[in-house]
Amino acid sequence: MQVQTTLNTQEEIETRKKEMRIRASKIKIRNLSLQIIVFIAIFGSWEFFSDKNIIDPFFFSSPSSIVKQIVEWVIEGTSQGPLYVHFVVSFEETVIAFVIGVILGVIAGYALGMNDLLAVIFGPYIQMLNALPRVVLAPIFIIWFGLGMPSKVALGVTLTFFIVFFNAFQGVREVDKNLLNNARLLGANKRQLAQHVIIPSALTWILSSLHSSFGFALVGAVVGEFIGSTKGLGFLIAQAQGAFNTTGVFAGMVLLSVTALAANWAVSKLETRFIAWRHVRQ
Amino acid sequence: MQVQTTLNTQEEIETRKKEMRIRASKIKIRNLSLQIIVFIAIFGSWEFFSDKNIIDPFFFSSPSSIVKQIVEWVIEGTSQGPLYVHFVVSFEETVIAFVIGVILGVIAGYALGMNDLLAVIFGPYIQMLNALPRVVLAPIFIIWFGLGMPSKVALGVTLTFFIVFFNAFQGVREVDKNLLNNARLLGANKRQLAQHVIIPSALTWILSSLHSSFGFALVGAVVGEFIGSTKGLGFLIAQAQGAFNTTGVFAGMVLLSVTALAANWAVSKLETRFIAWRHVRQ
Amino acid sequence: MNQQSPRLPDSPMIDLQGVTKEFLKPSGEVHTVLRNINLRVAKGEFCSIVGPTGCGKSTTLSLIAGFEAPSLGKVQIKGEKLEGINSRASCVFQTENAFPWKTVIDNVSLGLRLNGTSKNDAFQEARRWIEKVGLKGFEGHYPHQLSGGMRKRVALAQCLITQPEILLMDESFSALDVHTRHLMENELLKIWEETSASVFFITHDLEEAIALSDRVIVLTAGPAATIKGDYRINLERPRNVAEIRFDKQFAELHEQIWNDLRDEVMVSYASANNA
Amino acid sequence: MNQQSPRLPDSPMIDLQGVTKEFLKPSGEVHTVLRNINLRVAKGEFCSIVGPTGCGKSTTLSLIAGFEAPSLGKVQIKGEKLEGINSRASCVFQTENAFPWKTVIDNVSLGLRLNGTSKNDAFQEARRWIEKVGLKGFEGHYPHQLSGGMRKRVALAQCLITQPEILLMDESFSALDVHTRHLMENELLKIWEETSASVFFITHDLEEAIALSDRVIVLTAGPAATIKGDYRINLERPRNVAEIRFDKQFAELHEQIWNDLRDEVMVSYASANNA
Amino acid sequence: GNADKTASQSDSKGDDKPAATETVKLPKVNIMVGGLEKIIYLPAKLTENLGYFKEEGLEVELTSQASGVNAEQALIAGEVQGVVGFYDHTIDMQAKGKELQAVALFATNPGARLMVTNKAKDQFKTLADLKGKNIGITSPGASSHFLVNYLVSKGGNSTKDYVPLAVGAGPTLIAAMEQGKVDIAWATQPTIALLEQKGIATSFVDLETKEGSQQTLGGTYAAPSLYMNSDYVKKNPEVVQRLANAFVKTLRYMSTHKAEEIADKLPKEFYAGDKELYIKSLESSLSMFTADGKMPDGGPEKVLEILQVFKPELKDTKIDLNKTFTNEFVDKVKK
Ligand SMILES: Nc1ncnc2c1ncn2[C@@H]1O[C@H](COP(=O)(O)OP(=O)(O)OP(=O)(O)O)[C@@H](O)[C@H]1O
Ligand SMILES: Nc1ncnc2c1ncn2[C@@H]1O[C@H](COP(=O)(O)OP(=O)(O)OP(=O)(O)O)[C@@H](O)[C@H]1O
Ligand SMILES: O=C([O-])O
Ligand SMILES: [Mg+2]
Ligand SMILES: [Mg+2]
Repeated sequence: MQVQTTLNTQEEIETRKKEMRIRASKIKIRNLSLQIIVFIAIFGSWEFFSDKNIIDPFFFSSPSSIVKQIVEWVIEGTSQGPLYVHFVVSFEETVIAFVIGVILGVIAGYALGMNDLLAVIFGPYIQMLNALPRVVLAPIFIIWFGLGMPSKVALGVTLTFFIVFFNAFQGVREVDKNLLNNARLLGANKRQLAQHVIIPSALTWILSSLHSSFGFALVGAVVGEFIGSTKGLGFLIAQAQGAFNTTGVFAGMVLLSVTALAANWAVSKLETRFIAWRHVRQ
Repeated sequence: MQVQTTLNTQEEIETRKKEMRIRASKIKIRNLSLQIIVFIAIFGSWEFFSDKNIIDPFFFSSPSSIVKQIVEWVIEGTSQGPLYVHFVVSFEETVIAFVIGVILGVIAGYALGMNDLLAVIFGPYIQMLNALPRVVLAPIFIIWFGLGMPSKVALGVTLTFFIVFFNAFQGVREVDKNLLNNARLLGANKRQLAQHVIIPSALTWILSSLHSSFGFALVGAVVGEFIGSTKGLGFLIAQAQGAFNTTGVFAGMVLLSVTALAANWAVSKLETRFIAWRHVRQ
Repeated sequence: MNQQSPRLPDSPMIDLQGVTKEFLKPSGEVHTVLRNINLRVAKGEFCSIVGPTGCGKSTTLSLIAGFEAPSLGKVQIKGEKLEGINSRASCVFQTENAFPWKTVIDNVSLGLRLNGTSKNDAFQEARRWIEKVGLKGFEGHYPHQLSGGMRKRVALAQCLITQPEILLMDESFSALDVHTRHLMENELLKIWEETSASVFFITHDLEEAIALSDRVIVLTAGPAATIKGDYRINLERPRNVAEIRFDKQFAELHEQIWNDLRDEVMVSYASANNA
Repeated sequence: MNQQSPRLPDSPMIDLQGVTKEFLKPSGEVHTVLRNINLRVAKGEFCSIVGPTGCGKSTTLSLIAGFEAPSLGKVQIKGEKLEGINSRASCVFQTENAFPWKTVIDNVSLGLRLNGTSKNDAFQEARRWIEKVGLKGFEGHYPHQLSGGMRKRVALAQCLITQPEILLMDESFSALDVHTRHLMENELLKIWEETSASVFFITHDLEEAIALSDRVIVLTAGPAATIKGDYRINLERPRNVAEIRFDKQFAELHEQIWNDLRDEVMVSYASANNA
Repeated sequence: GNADKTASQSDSKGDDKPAATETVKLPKVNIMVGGLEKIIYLPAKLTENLGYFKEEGLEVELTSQASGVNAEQALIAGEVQGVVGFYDHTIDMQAKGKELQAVALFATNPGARLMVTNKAKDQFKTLADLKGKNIGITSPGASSHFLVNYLVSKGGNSTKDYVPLAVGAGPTLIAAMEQGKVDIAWATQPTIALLEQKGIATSFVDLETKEGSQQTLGGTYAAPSLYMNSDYVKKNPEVVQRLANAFVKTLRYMSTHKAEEIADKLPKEFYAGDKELYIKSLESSLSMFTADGKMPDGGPEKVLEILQVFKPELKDTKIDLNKTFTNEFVDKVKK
């Protein structure tokens, strides 16, 4: 006989579900309206101050002209081809940098987190490398990786890697000793231990680092484009900055921000999927 | 009657302690010698390849000339005054940026971690800001904060803040619900809850973020010096880079790395102090 | 057999009115844990609750503590509707409730420190309690340096030191050996008599429930558990928990309640039996 | 009274030789938990260990499991010195051992999956075990959606499904109500008889120890606990744990061992008594 | 040089006293330099090291700024009072509604060459051969970009007919050429000297020497200069005059001294460990510097013409070139 875990009729379940849905949508509406209010407050006052010349539009542009600039880019394209090309280039660089940085960061974090000896020997070098200004390294990357995509990717990787590394490292260290022991007793080899215990347990740490590291991958790609390129959002921004076109600079930044938001949304989805067991709790 | 928790004689305790000390020092010696070997392997092969012109010293310099450069700076000073002045300037900017970034990051992480509404409303803005390339923002910082120290500090803060924020946010979210409930029942108000439960529990997260964020604060200060300065390690590096003096660039980087290592050592001390309860376990 | 407890004076300390508690199952279905629970605990009453594992005892406790809100019905404390955390209660959790980053003495003194007691006074009082629960000499240890039973005793001291109006205890003694358990039980009764707190005591040990309580509540097997029986225990006080088990009246009560309980346990494990 | 157990055949399954275990106290002093423990458990033997809370039972278990190394002496498994994790053992921990990120069925089937069993087979076998421990219908739940007792049963199934040569159990049944406990105990005995595993069973319930075991070991009160008594339980098998308690021989053994144990518990709580 | 130095010092003592009595203390002047160590901007540091600012009773702080385009923002924001950078920015900014004014011109050409790798040398005979090539520039929007555009269009092609590749300057450029990523690129000193020394590339278009740029551009290209906010110039003629005095003195010094002597006055960091190479590059650059700091006739027009190739929007805006520079101060410098 199966234990019946619910005694509710179908009808009751439906009513209850409906109630829950209504409550959830009420919260959504409240949040959305607050978000809109804050949005209007921020961008409205920006527009207002800029319009009244209280802040110098030369430095700060204004939301309306930024929108106009973006629309123009979208419709007429930029001097170096249509907007989407720049977007695709930057996005591609960012995603590749992000993926490589995350993979390397997780692997290094895992290795050093699990092995004290490795941590003692290589930890200091990672610390040292993390303190190097990437902008200064950019020329070196260009020397090593050439002018194309690889140098931008390398720059993105150097920013992403460290953030992921430090979190993965700590995440691995934080794994419950009891659970590790239990898995070992149950016969887990090293790979299985990683797969079943360490990675799932460190996942909160790793996923948390993804929130900031995607932004940094984007920064890396853009800074790389800044220093040498013919395409990409960084190129657009650099060109606008070179021409003292603040509006263009901000328009580029807005495109970057939107990309970051989209990526963050994706990371959140990942989170809900991979650490479902945490979310059920609430 | 007090429960006697040890039945060992003083002598036995001493022997045992001595044994433990010997074991500990053996491990230390092993680690140190491995560290030295790896160090020699890395820098020795660099020197060797550079010496034999297998890698172009124009691009890659060599450890010996870097050391020479540093020694020269130390003994003769730089054209803009003695080396320690540059060091002090950069270090000061970094530390101030770090402290401000950490404080703001922890406060924002705490606030948004505790309050879903705040997280929903302001989370996206933080994500967006994190994706902006700081190098591009530099002119705005100069407008807001001037050419002096504040603009470098601001740049450092914008890098530090995000890393600390995301970790503090997640750390706060990860606090054991049971412990929170227990403290509430025991009569903790909001401040006490933070002090006794949330901060101690999130401390592993926050401290972990400090490892990478100090490096980023240093990067921020140096990039700020790049954008306009008369002193600091960033100035030295920029000058060397402008003069195509690779050795000078590397020498500046070495000084940065050493600073980062020292800071990391300090963070580790903090860790041992503040999360002593974890270390006892091992 | 339902033995209705006599109507209590107005505004009982704890009052559950038509409480139902549901959880969303992973599959999306609604899982009803408690259904239509009506329960009043008077001021100063010692009330135990027994029932098969997983029937909903801890869930009931979390409703009274205010950790969760009922899906239907309401929880009143001293006549007021409970919103959020129940500030009159203290709780010994079924799982750990010592703060891992605090030493034993910091853990035990926490309640007093939070109420503004000076560190000196709080520590002095805490030392008294640490001694009471038999942990003298372990003041400076962190929880993970203690054995399971010792941690439970820390939790007890931490909870009792604040002398709350409502004491919630979830299997507080099940990790202890018989002797320590009897010591602790007697200690608990002494404290309870001194402070006249209302105690809501969860246990899976019926003997313990009878030995300690004024009332024993039996829950039906889950899902959708409800109150099956409500027994008044009129054994004389003060009691010695080690000896009272040999009392004749005790044996009668035990048999009576056990009949009730056994049926539920049986229902609950029909599947395990069949396997 | 020390009743020496007869010499066991060569290479016992578990062999502790002059084992001492120390921890560094926060104050820097050395805290001796176990001192000079000599203990052999034969293949297929069911050995229980009892003693006052905090005396060092769980510590002994972690030495056998290989989680920690002894400070002095050595641990041999099947005649080989144990280094690192004991690959022949499975363990039900005193604290939780279910993986919070795995559902009940994933948790239970883990041991088989790790040994390379196909998902289908592992799940089928896991379902059998889930039913055995009375959790049918909860396959898709995560541990935090279960009650304390239910989690314990997941741990049991997770551990037993691998049919280990050595079974380590730390207060595995103390969170369960009497009835469920008896069901589980009988189940355990059945499995044990089928597989002839060596069982090292920690409990604070002397009755349970006697009802289940071939041998009961009594530890002295800590610190520096050592073996005080080693009793052979020659009750007939197969046993029914619920009924055996009424056996005359059982009562005698109980009294005999209890005399030993009580003294230790008394020593351990001298301070609590005095308070 | 030694005698000269003492002479000018005694000179300054005479000058200083009346200045101190005439005006109350002069405000401090912050000048941002787009790379103190760059040869084209070397008059800035040289003036400081020669002590000419002090002689004029000025307190000047030189801020170095490596990443190119931020100097104007700092100037407009009032964080600095002057910028040592390319003159063309003043025209650009006027189109943006900000009035900047060059008060002293350091050189009449950009001090750069289009370098071609020895391997690809044969492909480049005339400017028309730039069609369809990847051409290295320092960064998009930089002066190198304008000028390459101009050169391409001068060769009869449109600016869309080539691919500008931002390769920076110095090591990155050298590596890019060495690795064959780019065959032809814009270079300044000492990169030019390095490329030649390493045998990687040779000069294709010379915009470094007076003759070379005259030939290629058909005129001068007013480039490195000191420019300031027009407002500031109006309000602080005294300060600007003294700055002009100091810089013109330096330019005169440069026209009358050998490269080695000039190098000796510069911080050792500038030579990057190879003083000989530095002196060599300096020698080849010296001819581009003016001796009087004056904007030559037709200079601004030429710059505007070149800018318009790259920025068609400048054709639509009316630019008043006379507001973008002034010779008023350099004219007043005592002989
Ligand atoms: N968050 C949750 N989501 C879904 N179901 C839950 C959740 N929490 C508890 N349950 C279910 O509620 C039921 C009752 O749990 P509860 O912990 O109250 O039992 P209990 O009576 O305390 O049992 P025990 O004696 O084993 O501690 C269980 O069937 C459990 O699966
Ligand atoms: N990491 C540690 N550091 C210091 N002391 C420890 C540590 N772990 C355990 N101890 C001490 O060892 C002693 C024995 O602990 P153990 O957990 O073995 O007891 P136990 O017999 O299992 O008790 P219980 O019945 O309560 O579970 C305790 O006094 C405890 O304080
Ligand atoms: O390192 C950055 O320039 O962001
Ligand atoms: Mg429970
Ligand atoms: Mg234990």
